Amino acid sequence: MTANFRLPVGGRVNRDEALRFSLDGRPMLGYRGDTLASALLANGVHQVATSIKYGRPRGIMAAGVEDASALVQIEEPFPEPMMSATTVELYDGLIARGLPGQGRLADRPDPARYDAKHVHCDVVVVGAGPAGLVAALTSARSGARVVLVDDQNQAGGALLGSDEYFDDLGSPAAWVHEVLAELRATPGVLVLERTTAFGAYDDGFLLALQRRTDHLGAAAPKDVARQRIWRIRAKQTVIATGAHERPVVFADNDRPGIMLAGAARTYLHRYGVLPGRRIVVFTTNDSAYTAAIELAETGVDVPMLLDARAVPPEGLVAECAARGIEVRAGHAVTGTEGREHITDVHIAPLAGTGHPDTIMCDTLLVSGGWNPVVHLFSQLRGALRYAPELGAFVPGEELPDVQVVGSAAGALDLASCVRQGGEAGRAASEAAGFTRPAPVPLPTSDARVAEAAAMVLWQVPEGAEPTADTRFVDLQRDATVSDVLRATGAGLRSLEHIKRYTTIGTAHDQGKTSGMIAAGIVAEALGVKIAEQRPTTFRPPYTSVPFAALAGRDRGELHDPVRITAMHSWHVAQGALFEDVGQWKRPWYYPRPGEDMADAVLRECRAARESVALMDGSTLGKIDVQGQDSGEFLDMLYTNMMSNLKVGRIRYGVMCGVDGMVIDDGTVIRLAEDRFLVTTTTGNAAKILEWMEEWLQTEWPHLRVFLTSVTEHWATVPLVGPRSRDVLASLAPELDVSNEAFGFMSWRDTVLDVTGGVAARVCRISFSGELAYEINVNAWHGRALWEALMAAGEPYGITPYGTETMHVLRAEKGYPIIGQDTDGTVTPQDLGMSWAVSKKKPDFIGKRSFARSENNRPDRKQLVGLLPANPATVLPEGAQIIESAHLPEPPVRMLGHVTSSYASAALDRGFALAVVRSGRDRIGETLYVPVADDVVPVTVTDSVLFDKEGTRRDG
Amino acid sequence: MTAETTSGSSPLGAWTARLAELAPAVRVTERPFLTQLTLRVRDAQAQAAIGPALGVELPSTPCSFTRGTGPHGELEVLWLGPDEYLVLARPGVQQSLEDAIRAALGDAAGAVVDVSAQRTTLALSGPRVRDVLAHGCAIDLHPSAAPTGTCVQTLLAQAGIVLLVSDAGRDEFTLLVRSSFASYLAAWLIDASVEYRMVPA
Amino acid sequence: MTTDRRTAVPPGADLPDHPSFLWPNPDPAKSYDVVIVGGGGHGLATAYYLAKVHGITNVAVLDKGWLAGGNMARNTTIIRSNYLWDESSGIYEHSLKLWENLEAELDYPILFDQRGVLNLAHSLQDVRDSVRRVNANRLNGIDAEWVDADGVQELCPIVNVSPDVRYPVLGATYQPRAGIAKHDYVAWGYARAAAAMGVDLIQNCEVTGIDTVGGRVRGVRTTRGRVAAGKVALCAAGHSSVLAAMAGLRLPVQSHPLQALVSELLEPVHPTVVMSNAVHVYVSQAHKGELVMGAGIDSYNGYGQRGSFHIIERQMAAALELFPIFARAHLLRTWAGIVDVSPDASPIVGLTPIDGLYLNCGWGTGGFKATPGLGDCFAHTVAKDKPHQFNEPFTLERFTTGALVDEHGAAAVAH
Amino acid sequence: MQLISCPWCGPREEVEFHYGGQAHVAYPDDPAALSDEDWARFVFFRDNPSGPFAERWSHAAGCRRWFNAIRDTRSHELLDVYRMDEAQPARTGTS
Ligand SMILES: Cc1cc2nc3c(=O)[nH]c(=O)nc-3n(C[C@H](O)[C@H](O)[C@H](O)COP(=O)(O)OP(=O)(O)OC[C@H]3O[C@@H](n4cnc5c(N)ncnc54)[C@H](O)[C@@H]3O)c2cc1C
Ligand SMILES: NC(=O)c1ccc[n+]([C@@H]2O[C@H](COP(=O)([O-])OP(=O)(O)OC[C@H]3O[C@@H](n4cnc5c(N)ncnc54)[C@H](O)[C@@H]3O)[C@@H](O)[C@H]2O)c1
Ligand SMILES: Cc1cc2nc3c(=O)[nH]c(=O)nc-3n(C[C@H](O)[C@H](O)[C@H](O)COP(=O)(O)O)c2cc1C
Ligand SMILES: [Zn+2]
Repeated sequence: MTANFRLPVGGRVNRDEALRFSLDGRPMLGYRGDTLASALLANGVHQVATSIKYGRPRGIMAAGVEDASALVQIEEPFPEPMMSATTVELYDGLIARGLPGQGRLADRPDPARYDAKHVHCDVVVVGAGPAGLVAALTSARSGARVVLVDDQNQAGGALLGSDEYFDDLGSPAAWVHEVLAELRATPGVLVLERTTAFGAYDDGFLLALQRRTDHLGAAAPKDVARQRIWRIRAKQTVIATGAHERPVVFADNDRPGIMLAGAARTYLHRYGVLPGRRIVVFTTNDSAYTAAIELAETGVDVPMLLDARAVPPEGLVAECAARGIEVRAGHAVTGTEGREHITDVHIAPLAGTGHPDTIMCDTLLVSGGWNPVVHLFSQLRGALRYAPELGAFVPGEELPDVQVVGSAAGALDLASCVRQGGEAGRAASEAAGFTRPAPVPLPTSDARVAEAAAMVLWQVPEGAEPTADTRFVDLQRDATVSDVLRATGAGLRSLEHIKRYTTIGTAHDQGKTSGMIAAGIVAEALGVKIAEQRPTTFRPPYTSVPFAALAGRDRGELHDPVRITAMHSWHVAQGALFEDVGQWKRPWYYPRPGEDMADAVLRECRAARESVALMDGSTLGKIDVQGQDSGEFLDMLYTNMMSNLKVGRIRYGVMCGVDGMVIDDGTVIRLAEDRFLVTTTTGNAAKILEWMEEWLQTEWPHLRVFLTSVTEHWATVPLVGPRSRDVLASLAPELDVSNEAFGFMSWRDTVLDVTGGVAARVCRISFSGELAYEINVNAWHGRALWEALMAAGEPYGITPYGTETMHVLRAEKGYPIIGQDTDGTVTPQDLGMSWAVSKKKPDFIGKRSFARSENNRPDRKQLVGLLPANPATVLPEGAQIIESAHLPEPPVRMLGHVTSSYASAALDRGFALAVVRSGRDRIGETLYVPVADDVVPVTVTDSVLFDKEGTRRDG
Repeated sequence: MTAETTSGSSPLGAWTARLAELAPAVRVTERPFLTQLTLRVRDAQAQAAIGPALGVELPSTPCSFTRGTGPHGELEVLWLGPDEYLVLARPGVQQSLEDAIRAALGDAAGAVVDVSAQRTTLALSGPRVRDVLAHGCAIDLHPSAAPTGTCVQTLLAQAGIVLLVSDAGRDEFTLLVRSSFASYLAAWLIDASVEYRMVPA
Repeated sequence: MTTDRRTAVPPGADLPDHPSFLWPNPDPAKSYDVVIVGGGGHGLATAYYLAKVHGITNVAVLDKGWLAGGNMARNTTIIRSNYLWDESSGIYEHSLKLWENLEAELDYPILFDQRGVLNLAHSLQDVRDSVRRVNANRLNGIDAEWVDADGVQELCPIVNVSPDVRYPVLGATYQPRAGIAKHDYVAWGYARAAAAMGVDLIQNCEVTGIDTVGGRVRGVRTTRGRVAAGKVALCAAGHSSVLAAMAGLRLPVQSHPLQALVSELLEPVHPTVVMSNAVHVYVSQAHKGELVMGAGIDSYNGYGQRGSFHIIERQMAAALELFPIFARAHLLRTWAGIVDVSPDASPIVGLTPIDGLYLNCGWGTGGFKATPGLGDCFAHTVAKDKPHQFNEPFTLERFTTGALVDEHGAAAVAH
Repeated sequence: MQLISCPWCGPREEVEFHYGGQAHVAYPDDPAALSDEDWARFVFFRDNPSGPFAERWSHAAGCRRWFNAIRDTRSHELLDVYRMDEAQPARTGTS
């Protein structure tokens, strides 16, 4: 197919590189440098999509991000929903489909890579139009570190859509090229093309999305991140984001072939594409004259320019006349004809003399003025001001360290834009501490200057309100003037309500062209001043950002750090299954071939109770507490007394929050008069260290106490079971392991006979009720220790066990697990641990809360054991407990719930721990547990079910 | 029997080969088994007394480290907090170094803790090292902002790290990471370097 | 090809319109029987039930901005009643029952859609907590099920239940009667109905002071003048502390930003609502087709209706772990509300030490679902000067006695 | 994302910090002597102003020090940062 709307020469496309693409199955050709929209126009295609509510044909209305109607679904090389044809760079093999309003997600995984990168600078400049380029170069010449971002594939901004004579260089392109070349050559300058600053945040933080390989299509290298989030931190921010042209609303203003006048210039100059062959122009300001004149000069038939103003600019009118363009002042478009393409426009005088008329054309260009792109400024909470001369909101206050320049600040002529750019560049670099930079000569051009003030016109007034209104305000949401009036008629006054009632501004384009018009129409309808209306909030992102780009590389194995111990690879090699505990991977159980979890756990439990077993306990939190006041400090943090613990001894301790609820538990060992080592649960290690630091630093800074995490310095191996002493003895030649010499709840340092002698700290503690030792070595030796223990224990059938077996063993002994048997509403007393709550200490954290009435209710839930009537039953954890044998109608009174439940090898039956109202008073009673459709009778027992007397722990 | 402290398996022992593949864009090597002691001391006099015992003054400005040679050989002393330092020394001198510091500390409030295995140490260098770090580290590592001698505790991606600018001019950094996070960090570094490996600097 | 497109029914063709009249815009009168401060969902629903159930229509709802422009305009619209404790079950289930008839009651197309909510479990402890909650729900007469990973996939095929992800889905609780509704339709439905019964809805009217005499409330001062009131009911959500302070009351709540976001409109892919506490994300697809998602709360106090972006980035990573299919969906808009979080993640609703001053706050991240139920109960509390049975447990005094209703531990995410 | 100035490390990204709520809430001298109401006030009640707020932060991923800040909760802007051992800076208009 021939590109019959492409001019033979001109534009910035590479005519040597033809690219194949298709829309809705129709194959076409374009060039490198095209957007999908420019390539479609070159092929004479205006209609791209259909609208969401009425299914009306919709075409290409703009040449940039402000386009509200040319929405496509990319199908190949990879499905991507709702892309604007005006911003999709063309590549070979692009297959697109016009969207009927909703996009479609791929049903296969996205193979692309996404990443993020931080960059710091003195000055960030957003927008590489003339204002931004001058600002960036001025700052760069001062020696400042500069980042320049622009969302297009080449710098130049609005200059890309113009062909004025520029300075001595001839063309704007040459000037842009020079500036860019100098920027690129300046050290400390980073120019980011195809990069949209989509969010502006506090303290000079700007987020930008760089599209790095999209324009390469299927040829994109796999290992290069397709898109990158730049996290820019700048001392000074210069916003030079330009302005978006605004349409005027009239009947049937949505037909394909109706386009913004500035966009037509862009298609002409940047892409060498004519939007049509017979073009009518409708404007409220001078800028569209240029489009009319330039198109006529290219040989296009421009029969008429309608200027809504009663008095048009003389000079421009004369220029038009010279090119055969009739200017009709005081006229407006009142309607259009055509289906997939405009065929005629209806025109009429706005006031005064003249007759309605109809003119044939294939393209209608519209200009209703310019909206400064104030999104980022507004995101920074900069107040906006209504500028009546522009009919638009502009920055209305100064923000520290932020400047808005060029058309973004409301300047529409090149001279002001570049002057402001230069001033901002200088001010920014000075504010960042750089001396006066060498000035950048400001370019001049022969662009037509505005002669007459613009007229602000939101919509072409219409007599009677039409039944089926086609005066579209928001093309993407199919929202019309009638919808706006219906909203005001419904009693709505605020633009926020009207936005939500009509959905104007909530689509993919976020109201870039419609928002201002809606505000204007509302003001007219309500008879209020626009200046009194607050525009709806500009929110990030400025243009839409793929989810995957924001997720970046934090996916899969990198989604959240996997924390592992020194013995991890051993567990993996042995086929352990793992449990996630916080970020840690902990061995859950070690199935042997043919075993399921229940089998494996029974076997592991049996080994621990009958012979010897070991587990990897390295994940326990460990905190070194040093300093003269350590005992005093720990006395405040634990419910029990720690200051009277003897050096060489160990004590179990419980910590509560100020509300008196248990938050953690663990052992405290006294290493020296002024030194303790405390352990925390795996999941709470970081939290407890912070908790301790908070009290220490904020409440008791006078205490001479220093906290250091040593969690990962140590590898920790509980060695459990009647034969643990033998195994330890065989590895610890210098240690007297006898009960007399090394009693329960004490610790010893020794050197183990492991790879040439490994220093170890051995603690006699037991979380299983068995004779047990906890062996700690420098983590470098963890693996060696483990292997040595496996070897030394071989004669006894030493068995590695995981967290599940640990849970069973401790539950048989009634030891609670914080977070499993507690849920933030349980006190030490509820756990039956009054013994661990000091009566002597005047105070400790949580103590005062115990005196509250709720803490002294007789029916508090207390930790007890439950034995199902049928020993084979293992209650589900989380089952609720009730009083009656039959399930009554809901609501059913619940007495508590099962917190832990297992099949016990030692007890040869199922058992559970539970928290039950007045539980300890109910010991011996029968209660009931609804399980699926059954109600299971259970006997309430003491929470300690195994070896109540504790005879086993000494071996 | 005496204990051996200079051998064992280091957290990244199994990653050596994969990390080596990142060269020449980025050179990453583990420096395992270094002696690392946390030193806590508030009192200015005590701080001053420790310098001579180490052969190097404690860093007096936040976010910096000092380097020197003393009775225990070459040392680096990292500022980790207003009263917190990390002493980095050659493998195997934990005990003698601790003894020396304790002696210098005297009765002053303070603490010394052997944390040698708490973190492992990586030496990073190469022309793209700043780029790779910038993918996950929000600190400005430009030589003007982070000169030689800088030492920051911060995040690299989702791992806490201590980062030393060992030689800004030669693009040399030292990175300490907690042992349990080391393999995450290694995987992250390898993944972050993908592009730089393809396009040699 | 193009003709094809035209014959198909456009996806937005049959979304319901709003009624052509909503409410008048009266100036504040000198005095009202009841002044409700805050015209969010709660304030409007309270006004509605005051008028409807208790016949009290000399009522004004004062809002400092545009009606229902606070959290009501910004929540992710999840409605469920599967809370852990009996106290919570009471009020949330009461609310859900009202939701089930609300569209007819208000004669407003509120798009209430009982598509079910899945609360995912990713760790063994999540599983225990989930099962516990399911059991408690059932005994309280609330529909709830535990479903395993396959069950999750059946209910929501786009969830990645592969065991290879960082935090695999081990199962979920499922409440079939849970779902979503269109937030501003709900607010406007209540507003229209209340206005029709004579309630004055007054916007741009910020309450700047609360007048009390001898321990009894007399009225409020506003940016539009003084308004006398027999009773004053606070429904200011994120601003509750500020308002309570005007009456000399200190509240145990903290105001935080909570963010949410939407994608562009997409063809239907997500049939239900999925929430995951562990990976901090919750997602549904609204009727027009946009994905509506929320994340964890910003840590700091804030009245700025905006949060920090790293929360959004983290949320996107979490979303993609669960829903790889979302990779190329686009983030269209982000925003934040101000949520008032209480120490036990349960609301505070009831009387205050000041006669005639009533308090409703602390709904934190989850009060949208309570809108009808709270409105009904709070109206009762205001009308009768005594709490309704369902808000009785949610007193301010509980923080003194310790009778908290702690929904942190086991209620999964609280939205 | 904000920059927060640690009194020692200088400006760092917000993600390095943990929020600690209201500052200058001292642990009661003698909790046992407090009424249930007063104790509840200490445990559960904190100021929650819209405007400048003296609050605590910890540089969790950095030097692990707690410090105080005055931040405007409306704009999130940090107005002052000071160490635990420094007095709260006088701020006119601070509530
Ligand atoms: C991002 C986000 C997601 C959420 N997701 C869910 C969810 O999925 N499910 C759920 O159940 N809940 C959710 N919530 C919570 C829910 O939105 C709130 O709990 C609920 O809306 C609060 O009640 P409200 O509607 O009355 O509050 P609001 O709508 O905030 O109403 C309070 C009103 O008080 C006004 N006000 C404040 N101060 C004054 C004053 N001085 N004078 C006059 N007026 C004043 C405000 O302008 C505001 O309109 C979410 C919240 C957020 C922010
Ligand atoms: N004829 C007229 O009436 C008229 C009207 C408006 C502008 N203009 C002309 O347009 C030019 C305006 O110059 P300028 O430099 O102010 O603006 P510009 O429009 O030339 O450049 C702005 C650049 O910023 C980019 N941009 C916008 N938002 C961005 C974001 N968030 N992230 C990254 N890039 C972004 C745009 O794509 C563009 O490239 C002047 O030459 C002026 O005369 C003329
Ligand atoms: C459930 C829900 C769906 C939304 N869908 C859209 C949407 O499709 N497009 C859009 O621009 N905003 C959408 N919003 C966001 C609103 O535009 C707006 O951001 C939000 O109400 C907060 O107001 P603010 O951003 O003006 O402060 C949605 C909000 C909610 C709560
Ligand atoms: Zn710090």
